[in-house]
Amino acid sequence: MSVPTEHLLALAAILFAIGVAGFFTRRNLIVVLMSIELMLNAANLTLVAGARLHSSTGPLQVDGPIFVIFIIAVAAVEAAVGLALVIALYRQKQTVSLDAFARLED
Amino acid sequence: MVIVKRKTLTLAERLYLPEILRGMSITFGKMFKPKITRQYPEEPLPTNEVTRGQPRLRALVDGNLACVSCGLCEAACPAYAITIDGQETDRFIEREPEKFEIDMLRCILCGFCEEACPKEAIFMSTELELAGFTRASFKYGIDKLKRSTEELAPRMEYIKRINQRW
Amino acid sequence: MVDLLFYVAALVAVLTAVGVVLARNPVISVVSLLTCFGSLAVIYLLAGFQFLAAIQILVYGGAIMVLFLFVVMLLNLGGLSPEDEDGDDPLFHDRRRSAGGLAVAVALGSASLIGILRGARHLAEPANGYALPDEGFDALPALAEAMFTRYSLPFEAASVLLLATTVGVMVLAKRQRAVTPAGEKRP
Amino acid sequence: MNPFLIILIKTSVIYGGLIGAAALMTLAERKFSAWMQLRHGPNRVGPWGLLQPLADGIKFIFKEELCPDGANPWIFRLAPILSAVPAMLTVAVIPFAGNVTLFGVDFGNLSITDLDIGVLFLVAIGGLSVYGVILGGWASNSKYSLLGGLRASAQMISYELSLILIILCVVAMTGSLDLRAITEAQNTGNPLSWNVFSQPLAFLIFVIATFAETNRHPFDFAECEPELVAGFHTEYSSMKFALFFLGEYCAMIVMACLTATLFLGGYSVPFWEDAPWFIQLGTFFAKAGFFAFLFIWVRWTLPRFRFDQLMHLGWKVFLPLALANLLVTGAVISLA
Repeated sequence: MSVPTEHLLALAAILFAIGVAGFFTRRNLIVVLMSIELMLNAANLTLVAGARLHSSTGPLQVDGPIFVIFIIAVAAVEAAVGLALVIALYRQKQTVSLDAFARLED
Repeated sequence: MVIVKRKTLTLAERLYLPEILRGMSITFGKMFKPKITRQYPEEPLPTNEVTRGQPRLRALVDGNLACVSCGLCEAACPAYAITIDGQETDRFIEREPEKFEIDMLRCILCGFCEEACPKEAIFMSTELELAGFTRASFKYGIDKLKRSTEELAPRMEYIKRINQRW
Repeated sequence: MVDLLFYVAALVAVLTAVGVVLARNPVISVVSLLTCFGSLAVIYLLAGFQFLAAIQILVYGGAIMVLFLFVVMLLNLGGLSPEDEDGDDPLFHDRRRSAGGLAVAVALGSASLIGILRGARHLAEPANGYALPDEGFDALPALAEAMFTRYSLPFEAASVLLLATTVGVMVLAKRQRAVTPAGEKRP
Repeated sequence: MNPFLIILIKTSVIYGGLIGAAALMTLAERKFSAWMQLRHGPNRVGPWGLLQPLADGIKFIFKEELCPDGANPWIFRLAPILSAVPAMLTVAVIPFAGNVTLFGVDFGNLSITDLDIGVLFLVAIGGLSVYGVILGGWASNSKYSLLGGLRASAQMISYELSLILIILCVVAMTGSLDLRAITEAQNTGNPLSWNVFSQPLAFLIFVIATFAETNRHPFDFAECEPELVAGFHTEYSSMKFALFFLGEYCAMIVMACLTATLFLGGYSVPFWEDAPWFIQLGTFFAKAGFFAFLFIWVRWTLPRFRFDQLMHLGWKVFLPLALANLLVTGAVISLA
């Protein structure tokens, strides 16, 4: 594949922006979590683009892929904890709308 | 209150595996046993005088029906499948059916008509198959119901023997 | 030909990402995100990172998104999202906040796009056209070696994190059992 | 010969074979179940009922397609595809035989591709098949289907863990993720070098976990007829149902092939290291066929587990055992 690196980066930027938009506008907790996953994936794509650029001029740079693997592990952790929280919150209010959890007192 | 004492399982039974293998050896052995399914259309079902098939009318040796159109079977029929129109005749029995019709789609093959008949004129034959293309074709008239005495003889004997018990 | 595949995958990724944000039904969101991750895996594959592509599908497709789907179904959110119960548009229900969020997203996206395109002048295309070194296509041994030598500490830290998460999630998601005064669990 | 053409021929032959085998397996399921119950099984269509799958297929095509009220039509249509496609994709990395030369043309190794990360590909794509079941269950807008889908997802994820850990043991033994390399490592002419003898516990767990992974008896909670009236595909009819069916049988065949490859040395012929390819292929079919038969055999022997028993078995028995097995394997390899 001879796609220039900036196209990969641009795709990552667009995906990240979409993730940000979803994070700020949606009120469904699960969709908000999915937006976070989307942002993490955009970061992964950036790392892959960088690893490809640097590896193609010299020996293989494994730092990028290894960071991607760690990010995927952390994303799995984040999703698991986030969804467990969603379930716990749902038990309290029977809803997953963020508006229902906007107040601290109850 | 029923107290069910559960059998304490041995270690081998709790491991499942030996028992599973035992079960599987049984099913594997069954694969090679002779099959007990009957291949129906090629291999018809065995029938004998006890077989309660479809109701049929008995014809005497001279070809006339034994039926005197008394209407007892019509009255006994729980499914209202039998319709009889009687007429007078010059024969000794003086009455015979002009029309004797059994709607085989209504008939439930219960055999009450056979029990009700005082003249040994209607019997359950050994015929089991019933198929047709139109509803009308299942209204059996005399022409379709008539059977010779020889054909129904085993059933007649059987019914007589049964009736002698009480 | 291969490049074209990248652009198709990129288009699918962007469209499905938009679908994640815009879908009213969380299940549609999950399916869109799954497709998005699938096309990202295709991009990783095209870039020469087979292992990452497999991991992407294995972890995201096989585990994380199933978890999302599972929770959506468990909480029976299959119908409309909670914000749609009053029949409003999911994006523009609270106009001020939505406008703010969109503005942040657009600003962030356009800023990074401008930065990337301006910086692209400095990224000269390598002479071999981004071909990875020979071991790149089969990067597994190199990856494994780095993972278990140079990055062994983060690796172990990640395993501890996963363990802690497992315990934490169990505690969080476990239903509180009602306890009778005698301290016995209710049947 | 054009390499592209060779790949095309190999792909079409292997996929044709897979679909044919899946069709044959539906017949075998009915035949063997009949024999185990002292019946004859289908014997009307063609000699010994061999054309029964064809008749079934024609029937499926002419049935009416139904979509329940209130169901999400797109996901309802997507689910059968998501169920069948991953199951059929996974066969791409299975090595069926060594180098094939036919009519003087060298076709290369008999597999669609020998991927370096074949095992990973298989596990990753195989993990996607759970979506068909869950989405199908959800999209049907029926509580039984939803319950079936939920159960299936919990079950498949639980057992996938043990399955992957066991595969890791075998991978560690060989030092490669390539299924052909795993086969070649066992192809020494001596059957004792097959992994089943060095990893008996792993073999046992793997075989049982494949049953859970493909939602087969005694773990078929996804379609549990008595409680869930067929579970996730209750509402499906016509070719959509046929696709679910095809997916299930393809998954079974792939799992049988995988078990044969990982533990019984794939196409390696006992005491004949470099056998010609057709003998290797025959050996492979014999081994995979046995495991395919095992799926049917167990189904018509054992009653269904209870769902809590299934989860108990998966998390409290198989997972620790698989972990311990991996630990011991790693220790032995590093010490040896």
